[in-house]
Amino acid sequence: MFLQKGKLVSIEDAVQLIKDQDTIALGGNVLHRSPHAFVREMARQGRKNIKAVKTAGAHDIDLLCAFDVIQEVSAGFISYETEYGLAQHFRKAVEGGRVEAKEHACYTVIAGLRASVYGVPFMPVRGMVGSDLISARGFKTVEDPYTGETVVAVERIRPDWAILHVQQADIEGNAKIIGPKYEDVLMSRAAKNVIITAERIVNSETLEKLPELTDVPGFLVKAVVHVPGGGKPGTCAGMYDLDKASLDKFKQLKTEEELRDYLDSFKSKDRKRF
Amino acid sequence: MFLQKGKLVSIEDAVQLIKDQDTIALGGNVLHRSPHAFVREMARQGRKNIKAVKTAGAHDIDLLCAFDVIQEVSAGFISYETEYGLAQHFRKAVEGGRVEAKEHACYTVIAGLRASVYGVPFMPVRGMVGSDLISARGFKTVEDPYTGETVVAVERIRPDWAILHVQQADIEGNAKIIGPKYEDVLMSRAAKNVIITAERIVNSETLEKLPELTDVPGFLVKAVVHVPGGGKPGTCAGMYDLDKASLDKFKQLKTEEELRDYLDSFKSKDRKRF
Amino acid sequence: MKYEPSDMMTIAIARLLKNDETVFHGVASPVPMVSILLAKELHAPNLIYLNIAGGVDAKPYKLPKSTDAPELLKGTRAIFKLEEIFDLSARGGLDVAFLSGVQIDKLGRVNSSVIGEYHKPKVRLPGGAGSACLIPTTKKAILWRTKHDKKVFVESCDFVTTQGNVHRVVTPLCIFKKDERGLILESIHPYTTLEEVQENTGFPLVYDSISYTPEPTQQELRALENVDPSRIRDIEFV
Amino acid sequence: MKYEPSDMMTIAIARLLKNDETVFHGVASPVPMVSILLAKELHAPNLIYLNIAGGVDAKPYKLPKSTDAPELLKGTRAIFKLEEIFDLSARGGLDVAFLSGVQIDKLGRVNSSVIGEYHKPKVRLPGGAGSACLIPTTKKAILWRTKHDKKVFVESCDFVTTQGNVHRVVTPLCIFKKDERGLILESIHPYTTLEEVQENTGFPLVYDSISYTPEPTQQELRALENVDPSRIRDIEFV
Repeated sequence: MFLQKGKLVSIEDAVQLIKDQDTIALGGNVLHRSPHAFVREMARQGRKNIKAVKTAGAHDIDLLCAFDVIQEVSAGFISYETEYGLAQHFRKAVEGGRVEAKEHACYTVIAGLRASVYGVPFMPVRGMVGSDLISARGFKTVEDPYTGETVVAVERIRPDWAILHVQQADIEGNAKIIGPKYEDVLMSRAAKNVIITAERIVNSETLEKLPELTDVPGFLVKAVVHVPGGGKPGTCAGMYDLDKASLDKFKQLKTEEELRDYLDSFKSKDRKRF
Repeated sequence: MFLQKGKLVSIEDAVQLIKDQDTIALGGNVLHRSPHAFVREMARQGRKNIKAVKTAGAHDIDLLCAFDVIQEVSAGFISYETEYGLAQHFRKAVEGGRVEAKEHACYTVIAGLRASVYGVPFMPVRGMVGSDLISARGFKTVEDPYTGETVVAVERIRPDWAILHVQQADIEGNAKIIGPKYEDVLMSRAAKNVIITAERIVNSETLEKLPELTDVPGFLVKAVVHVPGGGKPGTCAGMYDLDKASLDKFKQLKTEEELRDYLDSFKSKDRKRF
Repeated sequence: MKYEPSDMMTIAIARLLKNDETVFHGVASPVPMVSILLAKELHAPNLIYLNIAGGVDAKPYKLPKSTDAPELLKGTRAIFKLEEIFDLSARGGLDVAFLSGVQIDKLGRVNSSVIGEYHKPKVRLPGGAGSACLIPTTKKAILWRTKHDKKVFVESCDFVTTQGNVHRVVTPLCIFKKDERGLILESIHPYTTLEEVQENTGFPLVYDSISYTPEPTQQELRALENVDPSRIRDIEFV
Repeated sequence: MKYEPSDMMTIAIARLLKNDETVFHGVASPVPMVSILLAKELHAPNLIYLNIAGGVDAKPYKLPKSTDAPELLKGTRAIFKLEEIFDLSARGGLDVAFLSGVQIDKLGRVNSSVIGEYHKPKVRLPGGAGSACLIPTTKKAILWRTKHDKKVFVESCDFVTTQGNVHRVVTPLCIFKKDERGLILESIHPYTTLEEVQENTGFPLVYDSISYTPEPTQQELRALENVDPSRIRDIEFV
């Protein structure tokens, strides 16, 4: 049975792998190909004190803030786009001191993840000059031993987990992204372990035809979850567009009960077995 | 006329772009997909004092040494493989003091190129501990400003040119590698400019179907040369295998005249117009 | 011919872009997205257009509202990921990057981080995305803001998310350039006045001479209609 | 059953590899290539086999003589490039890396760089390829050398290209392990003697007890024939 199923597990079991206080990197960008079903299940299971990493997040981070799952967000940008406005739960959580916004430039998130990929404690990075983020966030500098030049050093970001939602994966964990890749590939190498949620489970042998299109090799992956619609209400390239009605609804929720109902409304779809 | 031809130029004109003392990064690995036609044309045009960069080279570097084109090689490995033995021209040039072997670990070549890609003067790198290369080659160390840990720092390697031989390119310079990519993609970003030599020139629009398979975007490329067989006598995946007879012959050449004849024997093929 | 401030802004920005330049816009950037495509349509066909989705000169069939959406890969012949765009800028290879900001001050500095104190903010803003690294490294940063009032254009930012190679600031009312003195009023859009600009700016305007932004031409407006028939550029003006 | 030293070496190395380990060989490495595929055939089907071509558990139709050849991508389901393999090792994720060397000394240090002085070498050797970074970072480095004589196994290397996490050294005559004392003779291949090993080793052998490497089993030899029918493993023995 194990051999047949490979690394396939239910979304409940996959979320069980995440422990309170773990650091998770979330794939996708703003409202695109974000692992929304997974973060919903984290909220359902009441995970606490999670640290989240993302270059640019929106509904995923906002939802985790709404359900008090996270204590810290390292990111360059957290907001819905133009017509959807600010991420109000994130905003209030930060203003209320419940969540720490570790603001980065998106590129310093990338640099921190790269340090982790390369097994080094920091990465020198170009830019940041003149930004108050240097002092506010305690970015340090380092002297190039060859030229004496001073450059900003970004501390390693080593997530316990990368949570990536993709269009296709096989049961070994080989994962294939259609369309924009955003920072998912980098995250898959930077994290200690990877969880893939996939729209479709594909036959492993079909990947042999164009292995260049496999973005994450299975041996880096701990678990694969089959969740069609796992990126909703965001987009998933080639699969579905933004669910504007659902997002609008979420933005208007005020009470804890309303939020809980919203979460419940996804439960049977998120947990559906195949 | 220019618009039709895009960036397509003759191999003679492409080599004209390289100036004496330039630093060139050569794509491919050992005997695979190396830009052999291009280095032959460099030898024909009598380029001098070139600095070469490669993780693992063989016939390309050996030939450049045989014709006294280069003065310095930064690489982790220069040799034919098992059954073909050492690169004798390289070896003698180094032993005779005519060429400086800047020995690297392949990974420190990669780190040096990465520093260039990221616009920083150095890259911290894991490894090298216990190697005499540190003192012999003057690798310096740097202190992580966050933990105080000491790590090896690799100086930026910024080639003037990356010379990459690929199976397919369009006239805009979009280049597609079939099979192993080796360090070509990294080199294309690390170098100030890129020259592509290609087995086939393909229609640009065909690349729109699977843009993921384009390894070098055209806007990074200065010139494209159409050279079928441009990797011979090495291999080119999907196109041709090793030309053992040719390599065996080259290995036995002794006099300058013999070498010159060998080079001439490729001339009409290397320079053929299409 | 009638035109909206969004048309003027989009066209004014397009005019700033040159042929053969590599140009990047990020998330939440409808106006720059339209401007880039407009410039390509008009005078800069060889401009290299890069975006977060990874497109290189993508030709989106239908412009998306979201400016990091998958549609922005359509017709691309190569993928050039966001990481690579930052790298390109870091090594001096990016000509133009776009940035908006919640506050822009008289020195051309930008705040996208917080209103109030950083560690105890009155308002936690979205953050500067890639700007703290891009603005100091791109050759030219073009700032745009679709609202021109005293809350946006302030004497001094509450927090400086980024500053650097600011080339121009384009608003619904005017264009600023930046030199060692800070923001300098370069031109006023045809439908407004120096007084109106000053009234809506939180610092005393500095200028060498007063000139007006040239009206959009018919060719420009036609090309704009062609590039953005569904008026995506307007969504930032709501 | 008859077997060659190349068979013994290949089998001895295969026995060192465990199921689920990630294992990498580089250029000019026919013996490790065959050993890895043999281990997968025998007791380690889930071993992750990585190579310079970028293959992850490739299933080459015909083994190439060149161990960074395109054939080593056949049947792979993902590409994992050389850069990524170094990264994997650097961050502690590579279990086994293989390395040969022109000199190996009694402390388990390796020279692939020069004979004589580094800056004025008598012989300029190929260089250590990735080893100076891999050997200190991989969990286990397995050294192999198809020639066992006093020119290879020396008291002290002319130049230390790399040293580090050496796990075993496998030769046509024996297997060394490494501990804080340096190379320790672990087992002698069945067809040789302690005397012969000592005569061909440039430093006094250290050992705790003398044991013999178990003979290749019929199953092992059959699997080896299956994996490498054209005897690619022999080309290092010419």
